[in-house]
Amino acid sequence: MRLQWGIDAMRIIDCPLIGPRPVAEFNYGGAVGEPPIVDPTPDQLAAQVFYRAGAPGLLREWWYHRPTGRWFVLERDTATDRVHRIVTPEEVAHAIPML
Amino acid sequence: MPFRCSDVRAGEWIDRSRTLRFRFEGRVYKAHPGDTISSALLANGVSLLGRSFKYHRPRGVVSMANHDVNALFATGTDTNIRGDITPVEDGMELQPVNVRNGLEKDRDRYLDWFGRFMPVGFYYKAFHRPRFLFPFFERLIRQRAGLGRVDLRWPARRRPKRYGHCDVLVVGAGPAGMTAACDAARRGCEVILVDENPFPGGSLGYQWSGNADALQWRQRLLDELEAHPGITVMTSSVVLGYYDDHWLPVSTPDGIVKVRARGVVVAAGLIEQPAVFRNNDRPGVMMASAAQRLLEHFGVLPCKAAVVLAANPEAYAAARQLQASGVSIRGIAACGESGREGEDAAALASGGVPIWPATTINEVHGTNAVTGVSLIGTGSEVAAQERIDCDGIIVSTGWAPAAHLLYQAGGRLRYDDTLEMQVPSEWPDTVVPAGRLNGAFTLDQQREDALEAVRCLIAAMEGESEHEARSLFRDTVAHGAAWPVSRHPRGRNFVDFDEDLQLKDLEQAAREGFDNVELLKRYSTVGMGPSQGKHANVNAIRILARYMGQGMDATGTTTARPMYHPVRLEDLAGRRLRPTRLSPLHDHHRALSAEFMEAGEWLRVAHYSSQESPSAAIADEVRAVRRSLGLIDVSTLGKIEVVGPDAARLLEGSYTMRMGNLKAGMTRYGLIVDESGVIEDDGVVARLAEDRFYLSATSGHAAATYRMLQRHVLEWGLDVHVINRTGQLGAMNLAGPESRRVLERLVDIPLDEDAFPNLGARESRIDDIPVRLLRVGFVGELAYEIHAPVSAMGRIWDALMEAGASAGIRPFGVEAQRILRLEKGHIIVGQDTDGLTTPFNAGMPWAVHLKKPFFRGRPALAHLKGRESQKLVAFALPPDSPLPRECHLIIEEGDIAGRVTSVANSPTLGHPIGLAMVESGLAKREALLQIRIDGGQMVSARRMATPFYDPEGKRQVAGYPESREESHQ
Amino acid sequence: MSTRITEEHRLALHQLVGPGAAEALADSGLPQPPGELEALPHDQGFVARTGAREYLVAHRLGWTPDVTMPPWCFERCDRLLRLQGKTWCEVMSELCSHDMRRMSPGDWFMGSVGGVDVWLYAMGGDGDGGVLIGCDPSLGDYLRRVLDAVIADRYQRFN
Amino acid sequence: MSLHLLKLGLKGTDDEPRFFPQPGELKSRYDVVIIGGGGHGLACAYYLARDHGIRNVAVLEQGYLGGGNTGRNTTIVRSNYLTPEGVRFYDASLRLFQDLSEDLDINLFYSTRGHYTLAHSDDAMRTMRWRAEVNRHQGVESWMVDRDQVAEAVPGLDPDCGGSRPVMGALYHAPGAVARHDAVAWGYGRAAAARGVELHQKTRVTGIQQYGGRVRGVTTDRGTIECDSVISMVAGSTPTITDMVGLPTPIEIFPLQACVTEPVKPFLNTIVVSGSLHLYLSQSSRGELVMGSAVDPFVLHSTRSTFDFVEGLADNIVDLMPFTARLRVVRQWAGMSDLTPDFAPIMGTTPLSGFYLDAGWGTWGFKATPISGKTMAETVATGRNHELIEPFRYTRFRDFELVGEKGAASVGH
Repeated sequence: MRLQWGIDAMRIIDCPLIGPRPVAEFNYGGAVGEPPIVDPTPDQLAAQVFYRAGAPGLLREWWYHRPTGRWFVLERDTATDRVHRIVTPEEVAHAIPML
Repeated sequence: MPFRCSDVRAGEWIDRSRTLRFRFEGRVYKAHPGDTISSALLANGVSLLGRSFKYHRPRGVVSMANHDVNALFATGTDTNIRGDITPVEDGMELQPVNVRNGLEKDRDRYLDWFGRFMPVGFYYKAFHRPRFLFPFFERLIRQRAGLGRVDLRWPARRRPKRYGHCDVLVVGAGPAGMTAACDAARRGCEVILVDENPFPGGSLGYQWSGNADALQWRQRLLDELEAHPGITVMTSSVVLGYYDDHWLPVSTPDGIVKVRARGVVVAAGLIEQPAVFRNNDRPGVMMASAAQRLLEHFGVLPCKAAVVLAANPEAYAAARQLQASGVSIRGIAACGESGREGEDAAALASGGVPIWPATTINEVHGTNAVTGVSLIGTGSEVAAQERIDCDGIIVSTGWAPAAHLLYQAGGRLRYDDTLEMQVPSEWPDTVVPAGRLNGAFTLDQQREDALEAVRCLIAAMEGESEHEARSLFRDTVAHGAAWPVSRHPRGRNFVDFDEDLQLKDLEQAAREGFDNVELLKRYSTVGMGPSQGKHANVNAIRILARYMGQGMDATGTTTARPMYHPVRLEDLAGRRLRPTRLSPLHDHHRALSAEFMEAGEWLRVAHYSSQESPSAAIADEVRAVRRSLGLIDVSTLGKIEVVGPDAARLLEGSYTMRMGNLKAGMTRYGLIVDESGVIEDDGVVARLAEDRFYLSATSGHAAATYRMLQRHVLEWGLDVHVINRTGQLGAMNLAGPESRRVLERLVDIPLDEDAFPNLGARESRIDDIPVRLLRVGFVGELAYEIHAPVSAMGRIWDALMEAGASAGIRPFGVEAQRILRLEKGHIIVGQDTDGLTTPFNAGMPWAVHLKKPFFRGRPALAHLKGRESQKLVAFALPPDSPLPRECHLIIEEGDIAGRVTSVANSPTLGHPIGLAMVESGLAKREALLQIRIDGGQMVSARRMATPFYDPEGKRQVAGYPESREESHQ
Repeated sequence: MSTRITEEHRLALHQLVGPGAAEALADSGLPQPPGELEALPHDQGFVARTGAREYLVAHRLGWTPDVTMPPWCFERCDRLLRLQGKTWCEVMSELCSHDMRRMSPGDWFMGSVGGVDVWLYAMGGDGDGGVLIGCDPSLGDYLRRVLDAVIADRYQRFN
Repeated sequence: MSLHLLKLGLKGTDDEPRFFPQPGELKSRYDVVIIGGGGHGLACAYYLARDHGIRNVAVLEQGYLGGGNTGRNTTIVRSNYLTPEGVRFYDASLRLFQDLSEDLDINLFYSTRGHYTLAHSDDAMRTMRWRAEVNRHQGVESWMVDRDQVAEAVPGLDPDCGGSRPVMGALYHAPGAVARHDAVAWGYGRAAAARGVELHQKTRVTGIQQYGGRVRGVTTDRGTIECDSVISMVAGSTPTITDMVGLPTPIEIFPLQACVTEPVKPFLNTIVVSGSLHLYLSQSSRGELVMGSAVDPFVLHSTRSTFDFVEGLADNIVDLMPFTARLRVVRQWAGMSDLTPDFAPIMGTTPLSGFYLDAGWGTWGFKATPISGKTMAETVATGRNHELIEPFRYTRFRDFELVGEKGAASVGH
């Protein structure tokens, strides 16, 4: 069970428009996945749904800033906890097939 | 007070004009305001202040700076009180800790004689065989464990915390810290200066007492601190630790201040290190800085006659200082050369004080107090002949930097062979060392080092990357002994006073294979006591380094973890903040004497109490809804607007069923699953227009669903706006056969079946209030859900209650709703489903439209369809059957075959009904379900189809259903 | 004047979302803040730009946006609390990690106070400055109780 | 006073044997290489040697023995899990723990205290009852207790919890215990070394060699080793090792923090855990209150501490046990939890023959130390997953046959 923050934590995340904010104002959205394969094989499905790039390194992640209700995509080094780059949503957007 | 010297000291902390009275072990003593417990007792000649944790040896003041826990006390309302630093108060009732029958006659004092039977790690090697005896030994050891005693009746006194902000936080208000603070302020920075002592000044206040320049400089700094508006001084305050991004919580007398700084100057000074010799823990043996603090801060003489163990210039300065105050210096054993040729040494020698080169202490005599000492050549094994009588041993053989914060900020230390002390070797450019902990010892060195620290810090803070590199002002003489340890065949030469660890214990631990610094610490527990190794870690590393024949740096250091000093849980907790969300109808419910229950952050009505028992009240509420009319507040539901051209596309991708073909003015049940196909949330989707939808979600998952929808907008590049109106709108559900008759009179649109069919959605008005009406209900009766701005909910509730009075309208709560929905076989996400339940497990294949090319979780559901290992089934029990509870197990041939997820006595049907998640095999065989209830008794339940009540759902669409119809048995 | 909390009832709030929102404001003679998370005063209320095409409009009673769809306009019932007085920064320093001393009149800030997501609008004018706090209506009673408790404790501690 | 101490006292400690022999050079070949010198790694080495006679084994530890999560957890041993396979596995571990002090001839201070998991909501009460029923079905002593029984068993506890999230009841688990975590690693290490296993500290694995579809050896910062079998038992460092063999896993690493107070006279004789307050609580044999919580909310490969962890924990414990408010926190630290999607470990064989996995231990690794060692040893010796760990096989994610432990987690709070 993952802990939700106390009222404030120390780590600062600096995002466009909202500026530097304590990490406690954010919800962690997890790693940005590859665009889902519509009809995957069992291995592709397991990779898509379960497998993660677990090793330390640069990870592209979703972060949600609650007070302003905005999602950000950050590239963060999961060993040093430093944010290297703000990724624009367009870079992660992928079209979805519609009926 | 025999040990209080009469002449007033320059920077004294005590107020001699007033006298306090306090009691220690029942005896009354006098003291002055500003005295700490230790200084007051020593002033009265009481030097035995505590007993050690393991051997119960007599202990007194050794650091006078909270770097050890020899002097621990308890009062009626507190324990583990640190005597060195806690002010004594008038009328205080003090007792020692961890002793039985008083300090003098402690019944456990004999443990010291059995020391030889308790070598390092002894408790790993004993008491576990034979096994049946271990509980006896464990109780014996546990009784001895711990220091102070807690009182279960103590109330919690939470102290509010607050946030602080500054450009530069300076840790330590000694000469370097004060200089840094003033310089940073002069350069326009907002500065916070923190010091753990009640007054700023640091070593300037007790080490340079004979030096006129020092005292003058101190006064100038104090005046500038006072005058400069940009400097906030926090005294009696401790920086608990350095946390990511310059976050420094400071424990102050008025609660914790969490400071965000742009830059930090760590000028926390030094921790004096004890020397290791036989009986070095006797009351009366103390470090030179402790004697100087007693003298200059409290006007207390540490002893009458002292022998000094010296390995640095500070030793000789301290000796002169004590001599000038009337302490007779019987001699100085110079176990290190540094300072022996200095000016102080020369003055002492000319004054007749013998200085013995290459000499150290072999043994201290006396038990509850020092009576004498015998010396030994540092090289030779032969003890010096005569014993020198004295009542005090003053030790000045070395220092350790208080660089914990620097280490936590990523800085590192290395051993400096010149200074014989660890100094910072690297540090982040915005967390910089200054002063003695950076090796700057003379006053000039400390001033220059502080100014350099601020120059480089501010350059880094302003982002000037290539500023001139920092120059250092480290001293060029040794300030400690390389090996301040002297062996003795009969041991009792302590390295860690908290944990009662002798030299032989550490060498024995290394010999048994625990020969790296982390294993040595964990096996011997050196540095794991309440003072966290402040007086023990450096000597422990020296002993391990020598045993392993390697250098200090090669041996490494243990990690310096927060907290620098212990901090109370009630200070960490701070003000109690429990955000609680209230429905707009909260006061209405209170007026109806509702029983509330917590649902996440919300308070919801469980049921409205009446004369009978809760279960009877709930049953009445159920019957009212079935027979006439009920009204429930559902304002905690998630309420989300989805507007824009791609609105349908967003919902098509987010829900498992088709949403694009939903006609405007209609609603549809919506199910959301996660990527692995597990049910996450459900609710109602209403289409108000081609490009406008209005969704409801369960109160527990609404925020997560809202975030998910927003994320999909970005992920799929859609042109749509998603607005969370959960708290902005209230909602209530009018359910029961009379609902249409009553609502008709209040709204301005026709409610007949054609104009407003079941599952329809309309925008209308009640009085002048804009409302949305949805023909949906969880409870399976003719029902209308009314959504309106929270400001108007009270008026709508009153209007409905009034209009429905004649129809027997009755408010109902969550408990009744749970029974009503169960009678219709509707699931509750999170109760009938768990972390692995897919729509197929929950018996809802109809909700999964795999024909859709894409929706969240589709690939997983396509893979899982038809392969579910568990299924949700419905069951009923005869009216007289004992009622199972939720999560009682279904047993099949002795194995677990499922569990009851929902069960209740149905007032409508007159017998228990329920849902159960069972193995698919059992689900297929329409066999009886064997449920194991409390006490292991088995009951058999017969399988049923759902809904249990009104299977064809006639009542939900009946224009004016017969309201008086008796519920069928 | 001592630090105090007053309930603000004279302002009605509307949320304007979607394409043409800026034009709709202009048509109604309301200011349009140039940047996101900025606000402009408007007859004792304000117009705050909370998103690329999203505005929160606070104005005296009586303004109903004459807008055809889109942009979309939603009524807001935020609980509005005015925190004013000499020590309002110190009161907020117990509940919010943002350095309130950097709030100058007209500033707009969205953050967390006492564990609750709020928006703050720095009021200028009348002497002891202070800030208008807006939060979700369901959390209004909680936030009011917390602010009252902090003010009462501080009064007791420092007077 | 035990006989052994009498001997030590009279004869002195000079010829006390070393726990771990002096580390020699790395041999060029071992039958089995165990990566990770924590409790699991050392236990596996011990059982390989004792039960299967496989002694040509090297345990490679990048830091010091027991320095990872083994030395950082809150030392709780319990088997009150939700799924039958979880209960069987942890109960077998608990039974091994009960005899371990004798088996390894080291006092682990294994102390059976009883374990209360508090429920603060109807949902939580349901989950506790579910666990109690499944436990008792497997012969494990767990049952529901009501609010007053909790207040009576835990002196000083405030069932009203300061006015919100009151305690409604609890799952009582009689065999719940605590043990000295370091001693478990040292005991296993000594017993393994005594049977010929080599323990190499300060030895970091930098690569795993494979060709022909099987493991051939490992490269380290002290040289290369040839071997037939490699077992990865490195918890928080698992992804770094599985990346070396290109084995995808669902593991993500989250910091798990803990803290300890100054030692006081014993007042808490049971273990208290609360899901919704994220609080794990017991009093060590030294008198310190050892407190832990749930994992941090975002992925991070670090054992850094945060202040808001200790603030949140203090805020909750001061509500639950008001009198502890006066106690002072002395130290806080963190381990690195390797979490899986179904809160159950990943054990046994992998698609790469010769490469075995013992990972996914999240916040429940210490209590599994003995049984994980035993079952992994048998798995390596036989090449087939031991039946107790089959439900935790690597391939379960591809087959969508997740373990049901997650059922409790998402429902329980």
